Amino acid sequence: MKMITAIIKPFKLDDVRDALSDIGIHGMTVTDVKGFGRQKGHTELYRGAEYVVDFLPKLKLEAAVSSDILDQAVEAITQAANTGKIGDGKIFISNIEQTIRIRTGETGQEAL
Amino acid sequence: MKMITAIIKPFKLDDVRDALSDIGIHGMTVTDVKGFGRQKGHTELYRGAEYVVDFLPKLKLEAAVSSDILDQAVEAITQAANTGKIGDGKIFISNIEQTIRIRTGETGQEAL
Amino acid sequence: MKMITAIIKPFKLDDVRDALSDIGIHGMTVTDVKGFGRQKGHTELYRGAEYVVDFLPKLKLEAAVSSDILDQAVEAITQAANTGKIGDGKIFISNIEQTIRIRTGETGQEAL
Amino acid sequence: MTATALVLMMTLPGLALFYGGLVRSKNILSILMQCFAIAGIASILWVFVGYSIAFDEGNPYFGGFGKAFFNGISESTLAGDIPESLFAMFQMTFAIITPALIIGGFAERTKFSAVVLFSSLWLILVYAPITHWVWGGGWLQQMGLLDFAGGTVVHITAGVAALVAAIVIGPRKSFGKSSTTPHNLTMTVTGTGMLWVGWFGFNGGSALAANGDASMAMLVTHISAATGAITWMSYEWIKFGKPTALGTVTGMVAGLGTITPASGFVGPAGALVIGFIAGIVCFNAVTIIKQKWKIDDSLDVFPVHGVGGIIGTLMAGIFASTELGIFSGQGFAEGISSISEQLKIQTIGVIATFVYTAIVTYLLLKIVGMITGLRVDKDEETQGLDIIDHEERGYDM
Amino acid sequence: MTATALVLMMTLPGLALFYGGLVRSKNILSILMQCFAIAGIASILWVFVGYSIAFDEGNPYFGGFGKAFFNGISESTLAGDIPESLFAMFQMTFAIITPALIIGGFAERTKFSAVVLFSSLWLILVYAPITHWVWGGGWLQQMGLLDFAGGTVVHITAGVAALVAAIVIGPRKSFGKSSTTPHNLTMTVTGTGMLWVGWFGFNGGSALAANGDASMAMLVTHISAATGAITWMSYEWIKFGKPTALGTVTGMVAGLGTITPASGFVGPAGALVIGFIAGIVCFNAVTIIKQKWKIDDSLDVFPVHGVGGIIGTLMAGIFASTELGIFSGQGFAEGISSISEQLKIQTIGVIATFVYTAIVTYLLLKIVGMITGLRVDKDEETQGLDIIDHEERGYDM
Amino acid sequence: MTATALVLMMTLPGLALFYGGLVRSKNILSILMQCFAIAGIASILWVFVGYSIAFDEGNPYFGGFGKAFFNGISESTLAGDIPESLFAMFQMTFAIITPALIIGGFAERTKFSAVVLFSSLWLILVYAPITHWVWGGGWLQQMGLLDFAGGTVVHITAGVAALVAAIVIGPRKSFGKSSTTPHNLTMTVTGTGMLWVGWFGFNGGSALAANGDASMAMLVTHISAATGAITWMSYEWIKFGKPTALGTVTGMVAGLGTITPASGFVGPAGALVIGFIAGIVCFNAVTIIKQKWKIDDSLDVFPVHGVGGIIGTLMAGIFASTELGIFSGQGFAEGISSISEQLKIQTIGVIATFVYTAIVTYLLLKIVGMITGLRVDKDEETQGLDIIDHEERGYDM
Ligand SMILES: Nc1ncnc2c1ncn2[C@@H]1O[C@H](COP(=O)(O)OP(=O)(O)O)[C@@H](O)[C@H]1O
Ligand SMILES: Nc1ncnc2c1ncn2[C@@H]1O[C@H](COP(=O)(O)OP(=O)(O)O)[C@@H](O)[C@H]1O
Ligand SMILES: Nc1ncnc2c1ncn2[C@@H]1O[C@H](COP(=O)(O)OP(=O)(O)O)[C@@H](O)[C@H]1O
Repeated sequence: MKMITAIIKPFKLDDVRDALSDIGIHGMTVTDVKGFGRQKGHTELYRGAEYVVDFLPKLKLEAAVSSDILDQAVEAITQAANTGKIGDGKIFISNIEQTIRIRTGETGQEAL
Repeated sequence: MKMITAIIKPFKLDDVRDALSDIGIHGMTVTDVKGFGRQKGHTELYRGAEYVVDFLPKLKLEAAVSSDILDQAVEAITQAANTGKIGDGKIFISNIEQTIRIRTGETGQEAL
Repeated sequence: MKMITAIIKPFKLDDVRDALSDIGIHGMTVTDVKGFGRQKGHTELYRGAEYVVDFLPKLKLEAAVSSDILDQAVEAITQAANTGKIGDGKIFISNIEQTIRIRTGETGQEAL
Repeated sequence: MTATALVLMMTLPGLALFYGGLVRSKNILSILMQCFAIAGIASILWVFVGYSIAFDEGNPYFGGFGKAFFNGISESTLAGDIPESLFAMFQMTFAIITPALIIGGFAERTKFSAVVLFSSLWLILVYAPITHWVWGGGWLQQMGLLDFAGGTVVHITAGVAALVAAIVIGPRKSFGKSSTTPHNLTMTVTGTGMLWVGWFGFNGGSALAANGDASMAMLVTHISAATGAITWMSYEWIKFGKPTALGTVTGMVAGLGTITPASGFVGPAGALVIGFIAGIVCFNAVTIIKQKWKIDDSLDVFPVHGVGGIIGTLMAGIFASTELGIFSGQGFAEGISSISEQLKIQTIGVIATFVYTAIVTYLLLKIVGMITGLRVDKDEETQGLDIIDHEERGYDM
Repeated sequence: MTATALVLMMTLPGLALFYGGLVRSKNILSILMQCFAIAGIASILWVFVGYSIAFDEGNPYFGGFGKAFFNGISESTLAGDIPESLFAMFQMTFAIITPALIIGGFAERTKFSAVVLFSSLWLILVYAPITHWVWGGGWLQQMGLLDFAGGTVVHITAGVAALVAAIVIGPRKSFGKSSTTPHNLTMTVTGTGMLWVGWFGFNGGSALAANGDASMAMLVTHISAATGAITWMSYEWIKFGKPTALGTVTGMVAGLGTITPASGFVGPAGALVIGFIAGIVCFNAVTIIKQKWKIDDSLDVFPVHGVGGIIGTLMAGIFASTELGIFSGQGFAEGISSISEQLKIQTIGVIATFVYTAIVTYLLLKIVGMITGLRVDKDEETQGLDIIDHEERGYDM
Repeated sequence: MTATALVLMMTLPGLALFYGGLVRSKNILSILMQCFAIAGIASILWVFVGYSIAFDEGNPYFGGFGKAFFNGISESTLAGDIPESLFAMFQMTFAIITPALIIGGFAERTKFSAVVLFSSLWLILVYAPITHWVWGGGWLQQMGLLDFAGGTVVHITAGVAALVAAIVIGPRKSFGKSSTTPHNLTMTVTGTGMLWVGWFGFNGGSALAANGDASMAMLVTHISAATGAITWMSYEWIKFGKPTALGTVTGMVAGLGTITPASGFVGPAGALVIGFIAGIVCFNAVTIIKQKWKIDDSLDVFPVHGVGGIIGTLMAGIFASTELGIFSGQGFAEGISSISEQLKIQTIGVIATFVYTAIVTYLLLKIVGMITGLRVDKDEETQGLDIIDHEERGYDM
C-alpha cells in the first residue's frame, strides 16, 4: 500500500476529490498547511506597507491507496490540481506497511 | 522505529492518550484534519437548506514508537478509539529511518 | 529522497527557515500541531483554577530533500531550533519513493 | 438622536455581523465590505437626491428635487418637533439598512462592482419613491396605509428585491450539494444581539419623540422579538429534536421585522400574537423557498424580511383596532373605522410595493448585468470573493 | 429609554460574549443560546406574571397577579415621571440579565432543557418576589434597605443561585485536571467592554430620569469599574508577575457589580474605595472557591457577582453617609440617621436574599433534575454541548 | 448622557477591536489589555488631577489643582446647562480615548509596563494642559481657536505622540520584510462600525445639549465619514484595481477624525468636501510615512489621526465661514470676521499643539525608557506580547 501526500492549492480540493472519486478512491484526509516554495519573493503592498510574501495557504491531502492504482491516482491528482501556474504543488509517494480500520479491526486492503 | 498515524474521532483523544500512556508511550503529535470517507452521503437539513455532508472533523495522531511495542500500541489505539460506528477512523503504519531529539541531539530509541 | 519531519517550537520557524535556506532548501510545508511530550506535567493556575498543562502548540515542518544533503539539513534544523530547554522537539526521517511537481509533471530530484 | 445612533448600529456592525457570520469564511469580507460601501454610498446619495425624492412635496408618486443636496436644511429648521437635520439623518439610516438587507439574497457569488452599482440605482429608483408613497405624503399615505417603521418601505422592498436578485443571479455553485454552513455563528449571534438593541431605535425612534408612544413601540417590539425567537426555537425543537442557535436568532429577526410596521399601533398582547405568527410563518417560508422552490436566497432575506413585512403590514390593520379587548391597539388611520377597511388599504400597500419593487429590481439587474456582469466565474466563486474582489483574507490567525 | 436599550445590550450581546469567550469552543453556542433563550422566555414570563408579582401592590412578600399580562399598562399610564410601559420594560431587562448571569455557574455541562426550565421557574419564584421585597414596596423596602440598581435583587440572587447550582450539578469532567482555558479572550474582552457601556444604563437608568442624580450614578459606576480593573490587574502583577487581560476585565466587572447597589447613594471618592475593595475581595474569593473549596462555579459568578453584591450592599450603608468628608454620599434611607442603623438593615437584606435564594434554588434544581435531568453524560460533555444540544458548531473556518 | 456612553463605547470595545484586528494574533491581547488598562488608569488620574489641570481656572497654560479629586462636584453643580458630574465624565471619556489612540503607533513591540507608565505621564503632562489651552479657558481658546470636538486636543496630540513614539522605539522586527497583515479583519471592521456609531456621541455630544446644533454636528460627522470611506475605497480601486475592506474603514476613520474639529461649525456640503480631502490626503500620508520615510507607525495613527486632525482644524477655519454659498458653515469664533484671520489662529493652534506634544512625548519616552525599558527583546517579539507580557493567548479554538 502507498500513501499519496499531495500539496495543492486550496480551491482545487473539490476538483481533486471528484477526480479521485472517479477512479474509486473515496477515503482521504485533508489538512490546512502553510506552503513555502518558489511561489513567493514578490513584494506586496498593503495599507502602504511593503512586504515579501513568504508563505501561502495550501492544503495537504493524504490518501492511502493500494499499489496497483497508484499511478492512476497520481495521474488524476496531477490533472485535477493543475492550473499551470507556479505554486500548484507537489505529490509525494511513500510506503505504508500496514493499515488498520479502527471500527472493525480489518487490516490491509480491506481497511481502505 | 515505526510511525503510527491514526485518524480518530476528536472526542476520543483523551481516551486514546490515556491508553497509550498506560503502555508507556507519552510522546505524540496531534493535528486537526478534515476526513473524507464512507461516513457521509447522508443529506442534512440546515435552516431549510439541504446538503450532503462531505467532510467531517477528525484528529490525526502521530506517534513514533519503537518497533517492539508497535503491536501493543496499535491494539491500544484500536480499542480506545472504537465506538463501533462508521467513521471511527484508520491507523497507518510506516517506517522511520531515523529520529533526532533537537534539544540534545540524541538519535534513535533514545530520542523518543 | 527523504522526508524530514521536524516538530519545533513555533517561534523558531523563521530561524529554521533561514538555516534551511542557507543550505539551498527552499521548499517546505508547515502545519500547526499540538504536541504532547515530556514538556508538561507542571500545574498552572489561571483565574483561580489549577490545571495540568497537557499539550502545547508546536509547528510541524516537512521538507522533502535529496538524500545527499539530508545530514546537512538535519544539522541545520537541530541547531536553529535549539533553545536547550525541554520541548524543543524532534526530527523524524522517512523515505519517499517518488515526488511529482504538479505544474510540470516533473518527477524525482527535479520536482523538489 | 440616540435612535439614529442605534439604527446606524443595526447596519454597522449589527447587520454586517449577522450576515457575515452566515457565509463561509472566504466571503466574510465581501459581506462586511458591501455593508460599509452601501452605508457610505447610500449616505451620499441620500444627501444628493434621495431625501429630496422621498420627502420633497412633489406629486403623490415622486418627491422631486427641491431638497437635493439637503437644500434648506440648517441647524434651526424643524420637521415636526425635531430638527430637520435630525429627521433627515434618521431617515438616512433607514436608507442605509434597506439596500444592505438585500445583499443577503445574492451573497457569496456577486461581483462587488455589480453590488455597488445595483444598490445605488435601487436606492434612488425603488427605495426613495416608495418612501415617498408611504411616508413622504404620497398616495399610500394619503390613502391611510399604516406603516409605522417600515414594513413596506424597508422590509417588503428589501425582501422582494432579494428574492428577485436570487432568481436572476442564480444559486451558488454548491447550493443543495455541499455544505454552506455558517463560518462563524458567534458572529451571527452577536450581530443579532445588536440588531435587537438597535431595533429599539428603529421602531422607538419612529415615534419621533421620547414619550409614551415611543416607549410603547419599544415594548411591543421587544415582546414580538422575544416571542418570535421562542416560537421558532420551540418549533425546531418539536420538529427536529434540537433547537438551534441560528433558528432562535432568525426567529427573533422575524419577530422584529414583522412587528415593525405595526409597532406604533398595537399593544403588548397584539405583539405576542404577531411575534408568534412571525415565527411560524417565516419558518415555513424559509423551508418552502429553499427546499421546494430551490431558490438560493442565501441568507433568507425574503422569507424573513419580505414575508415578515407582508404579514406585519396586514396584521397592523387588524391589531390597531381598539375593539379587540386585551389585544386592542391604538386605532386606525384617520377616517378609517373598521378592520376590513383598514385591511383593504394595507393589502393595496403590500401589493403595490411588491409589484413595483419586483419589476424595477428585475430591470435594474438586467441593466447592471450588461454593464458590469453580475457573477464572478466558477473558479473565483470557489476561491471566494474576499481574495477575488478585495485581495484580502478575513482571518490570518 | 436609552438606558433600556443599554441594559438589553448588557445581556445581548455583552454578557453573552463575556461568558461565551470563557468557555471552550465546543460549548460556545450553548452559552449564546442560553442567553438568547432566557432573554426570550424571561421577557414573555415578565409580561405574563413576573412584572405583576414584582410590582403589583399585594402584600410585603408577594405582589400578586393584578398586573398580569401587563394589564392596565397603556401608552399614557405613568410610573412616577416616566411612562409605565417604559418602567415595565426597563425592569424587564433586569429580569433578563439576572437568570442569564446564573448560567455561568453551571456552564459546559448542563442540559439545555434543564437550563430553560430552571431559569423560568427561578425567575418567577426567586427573582420576582425578591424584586417585590426590595423595589416593589415589599418588606425590605419598607425597612429602608438601600439597593439602588440591584446589588441584592440582581447580583446576590444570581451569585448565590450560581453557587448552589455549581454544587448541586457538580464540577466539569476536566475541572482541576486538564485545561479549561477560555477559547476566545478577545470575545470576552469585547463583551466586557459592552458590559461597561451598558452598565451606565443599568445604574444611570435606575435614577429613572436624566438628571444630576443619574449622571452622578454613572460617574461613580465608572470610577468603581476603573478602580476595580486596575486593582485586580495590579494585584496579579504583584502576586504572579504578569497582569492578565482576563484578570483586568474580571476586576472591572467586580467593580461594576459592587457599586451597583450603592451607585445612587455614594460620591466619587466612595466609589474609589468601593472599586478598590471589590478588586481585592473578589480576587481572593475566586481563588478560595475554586482552589480551596473545589467548587466549579465555572465562570466565577458567585465570587464576582455574589460577593460583589454583598460587599456593595453593605458598603452602600456606609458610604451613603453624609458625614464622611470627601468620602460622603447622599444620605441614608428616610428615617435612618446612623451608619450602624443603616448597616443593620443592609445586613438583614443581604442575609434574607442569600438564604431565600439558596433554599429555593436548591429545591428548584432538585425538581428540574427529576423532570429533565441536569447533566449531559460524560461522552456528550467531551463532545460539547453545541453538537449535543443544538447540532451546530460555533466556528467552521 | 448617551453621548458619554457612546464615547466610552468608542474606546471599549470600538477602538480596542479596530486596533486589535490589525495586529497579528500573538499580540491581540496586548492591544485589548492596553486599551482597558488605559481606560482604567486614565479614569482614575482624571479624577485625581487631570480634570483639574484641564478645567480649573488657573492661568492660560495650566488649570491648577483646585478641582483635584473632583473637589466641588456634587449631583447638583452645573457646568453650563448640564450637571458638572456629567461634563467631567464626558471629558473623562475623551481623556481615555486619546492615550488609547497612541498605542497604535508602537504596537506589537512595546513593554506593557512602559505603556502604562508612558500613558499616565502623557495624560497629565500633554493631554491635560493642551485641553486647558483649547477648552479650559486657556490661551488658544482666548485667541479664538475653533476646535469643536478635539481636532487639536485629541487627534493631533495622539497622532504626533504616536509618530514620535514610532521613531523613538523603532520599527517591528519584520517591518518591511515579512507580512504583518491583520490577523482578523472582521474584528477591525466591527470595531470601526462601533467607532462610527460612537463618534456621534463624540461630536454630537460636544454640543453639550440635545438640540439642532447637536444633530447638525451628527449629520456632518456622518457625511464626512461616508465620504472619507468612499473616497479612499475609490482611490484604491482606481490605483490598485481592488478596493479593500481595510482601506474603506480607514477612509471612514480619516473622515471622522478630520471632521471632528469642524463638526460644530460647518454644514453638510462643507462636510462632503472635508471627507473627500480627508480620504485623499490621509491615503497618501499613509503611503509616504510607511514607504518613503520607513517609519513603522504600525497602525497608522499619525497619517490618519494626526494628519486628519491637522487638515480638519485648518478646514474648520475655512468652512465655518457663512459666505461660501452652499458650502457655508455657522460662523467664526467671536470677534473674528475673515477666513484668513481665523485660519491664522487655526494654524497657530496646530503648530503649538504639534510642537508641544512632540517635545514632551520625546522626553517622556526617554524617561520611561530609562525606568522600564521600552521594547521587549527580539525573541520575545517573535513569541508575541500576549505570552510575554500577559501569559495568555487570545484564541484557543
Ligand atoms: N521540498 C519540499 N518539501 C515539502 N513541501 C514542499 C517542498 N517544495 C514545495 N513544497 C510545497 O509545495 C508548494 C508549492 O511549491 P512551489 O515551489 O511554490 O511551486 P511548484 O509546485 O509550482 O514548484 C509549496 O507551497 C510547499 O507547500
Ligand atoms: N484511504 C484513506 N486515506 C487516508 N485517510 C483515510 C482513507 N480512508 C479513510 N480515511 C480517513 O479515515 C476517516 C474515517 O473513514 P470512514 O471511511 O469514514 O470510516 P471507517 O473508518 O469506519 O471506515 C475518514 O474521515 C478519513 O479521514
Ligand atoms: N514519540 C513521538 N511521536 C511523535 N511526536 C512526538 C513524540 N515525542 C515527542 N513528540 C513531539 O515532540 C514535542 C517535544 O517533545 P518533548 O518530549 O516535550 O520534549 P523534547 O523534544 O525536549 O524531548 C512534543 O510536544 C510532540 O509534539
